[in-house]
Amino acid sequence: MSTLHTVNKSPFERSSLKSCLDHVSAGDAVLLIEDGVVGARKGSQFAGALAAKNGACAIYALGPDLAARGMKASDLVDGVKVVDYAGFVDLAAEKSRVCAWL
Amino acid sequence: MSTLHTVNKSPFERSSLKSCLDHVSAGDAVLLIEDGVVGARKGSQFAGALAAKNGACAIYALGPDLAARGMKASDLVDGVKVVDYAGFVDLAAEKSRVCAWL
Amino acid sequence: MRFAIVVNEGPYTHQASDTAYQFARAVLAKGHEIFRVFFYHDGVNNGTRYTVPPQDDRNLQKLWSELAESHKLDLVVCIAAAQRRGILDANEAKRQGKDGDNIAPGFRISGLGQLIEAGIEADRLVVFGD
Amino acid sequence: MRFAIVVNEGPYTHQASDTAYQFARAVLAKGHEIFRVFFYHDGVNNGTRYTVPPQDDRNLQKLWSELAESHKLDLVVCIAAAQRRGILDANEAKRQGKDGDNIAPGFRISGLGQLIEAGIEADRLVVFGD
Amino acid sequence: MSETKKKFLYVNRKAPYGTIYALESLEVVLIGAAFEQHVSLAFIDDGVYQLMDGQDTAAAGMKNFSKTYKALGDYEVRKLYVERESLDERGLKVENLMPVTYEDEDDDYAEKPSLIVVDRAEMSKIIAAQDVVLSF
Amino acid sequence: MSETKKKFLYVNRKAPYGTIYALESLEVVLIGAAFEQHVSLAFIDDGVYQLMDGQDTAAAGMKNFSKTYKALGDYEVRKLYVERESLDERGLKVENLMPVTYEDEDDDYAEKPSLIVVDRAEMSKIIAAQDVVLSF
Repeated sequence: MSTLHTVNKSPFERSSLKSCLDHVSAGDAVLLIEDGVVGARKGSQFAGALAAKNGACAIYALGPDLAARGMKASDLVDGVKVVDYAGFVDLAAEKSRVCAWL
Repeated sequence: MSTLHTVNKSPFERSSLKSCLDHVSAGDAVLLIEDGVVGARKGSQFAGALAAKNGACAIYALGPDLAARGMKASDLVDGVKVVDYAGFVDLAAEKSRVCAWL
Repeated sequence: MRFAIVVNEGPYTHQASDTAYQFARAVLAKGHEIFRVFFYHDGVNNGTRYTVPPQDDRNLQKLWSELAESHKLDLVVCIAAAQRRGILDANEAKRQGKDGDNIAPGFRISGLGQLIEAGIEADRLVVFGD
Repeated sequence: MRFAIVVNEGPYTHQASDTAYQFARAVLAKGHEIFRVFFYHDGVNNGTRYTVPPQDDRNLQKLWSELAESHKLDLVVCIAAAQRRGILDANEAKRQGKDGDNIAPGFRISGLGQLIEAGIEADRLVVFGD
Repeated sequence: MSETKKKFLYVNRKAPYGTIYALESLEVVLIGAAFEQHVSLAFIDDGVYQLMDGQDTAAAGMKNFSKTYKALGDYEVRKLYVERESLDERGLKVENLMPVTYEDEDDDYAEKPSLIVVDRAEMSKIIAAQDVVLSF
Repeated sequence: MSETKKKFLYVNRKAPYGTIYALESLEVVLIGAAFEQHVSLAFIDDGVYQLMDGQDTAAAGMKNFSKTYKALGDYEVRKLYVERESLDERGLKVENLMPVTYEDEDDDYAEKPSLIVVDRAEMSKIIAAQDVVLSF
């Protein structure tokens, strides 16, 4: 009965990732897409907040959006998993609902 | 030779007010418009940052946008001045350039 | 599984339409069904056939129209949002006294009830926006 | 003093066009001049005559068209941005092989050079956007 | 029409007037009411500004749609969840919000409040209990 | 064309691809080059992502316009100010950015860097020195 949360904006520009992480339940998944993927970068101001949540819920980043912004899986906070669009669909199907933090 | 800076987004949603305040020079003016006016409210998380800058530069809020969001001059951080569209034009004319923090 | 997709932003300005399109393709590739794609807010601007994007860029309207044709997708443009933003089909143009229309092939204009129905009928509703 | 105004967002979705319009009226009321209003990005969507906003709401396209007529304003829609978003005048429609056009009265389609020129010729350039 | 009865949550996180999402979101809620689903609205982050009392858009030249919230009760939309932390962070109190009520037909049409202030943890549970979450 | 020569600053504060502002901003810069004004670009906040090295948009299905930055030198646009604090906050180093250079015709066409890393205080002074600030 868990939720897939999507976040599509940079946490440096908008509050949506923070707000999302403040509202997840244990067992939920958070998928960073579009500009949201930059929030998953190791060593950034936001890395701590993300790492703290990773475990209670699973954090994913969309690979095509990482690549577009010149980022690789190895650039990410430990434990963040990279998925493609097919993986996005699987996550949406596995969880009971999708909540977009627009 | 000073600058009029405009900020049109809520500081609770976006980083533009913070970024603007980080880049003003002494003698500049900052005008909060549209959703930006909510950043001027007394007692909010952002009131301190705004009050700290008020003095080195002048902070204004657009009255019509305050009214639309149910706010009055008395709700604002001390020293924030309210102007209408004519006042906006005067500020733009007085300063040497206008920098929009979009 | 049956998906519904909501697109809240126009093409190019925001990535929402691109992501929704790639997501829709992946849904179909996995053998799932798409009950409806609903275009709301500026999303209605995906449905104008008047766009002429640069030759070296993708044509989002065409991509949606082609996907609709090849998979019999139901692409619905919200009528209220479309009226505010100047997206018309022949019927609407006549009704509003406008001298032309711009709806793209494969898109149809209908009411917000179609969005609620999509929420009811689909197993998952996924929103893409700003 | 001579002002130039840039509008980066379409009508209704963002307040940018409203604020720019109110600002333009205030500029004129103060006896200043408006060298040009340049519509860029989604701002080009202000220039379609196909919009039919609800009766109890403002009609931003009409407000701009009327302000342009009464004050001989130069309202320029960026051609590159317009092509991506489906805003056409009769010339562009013909050139692109489209079967109609939707440009509103008082707006003209031209190049980005008009924006640079506005920056050069105006004493103040003010940008309204998202 | 389908017999299914689902739980719909409309998530409002944006201030009114700066963008149109609040207004167009209300249009969905009103139309959606005819479908007889379980409907709730969540006001989180800047979404709480949508409920500010005394909105006056005359000088800004925009359409004031704030009265529509007060009419929601007549459409059987009676659960407007407002997040306490979102109010606090913005220096707002619930008294700054407009009164939104409905008439309870099971209690001699007594006027009852539709605004329900919840904390962040409760809001998370509300989200986790939905079938459909619509965000704008 | 006017004889005036003004200082134009293009302020880039948004990541590429999530929105079109970066791409359409470049289109103005290229056209503007023909007007022979003083032109600088500022990369502040998420604008620094526009300069990330190794952008690959194939899987996202979007147009990769990052090569255009490297061509700016040929258009006499040679001052790309990048804010150090913006890089730091995002866990980025200048080595993560693409090399952008120009050929200096006054120095035997030597390749010189167009990217100039400045701190926030310097960026404030750059803004304060402009005639026209274009933000997208």
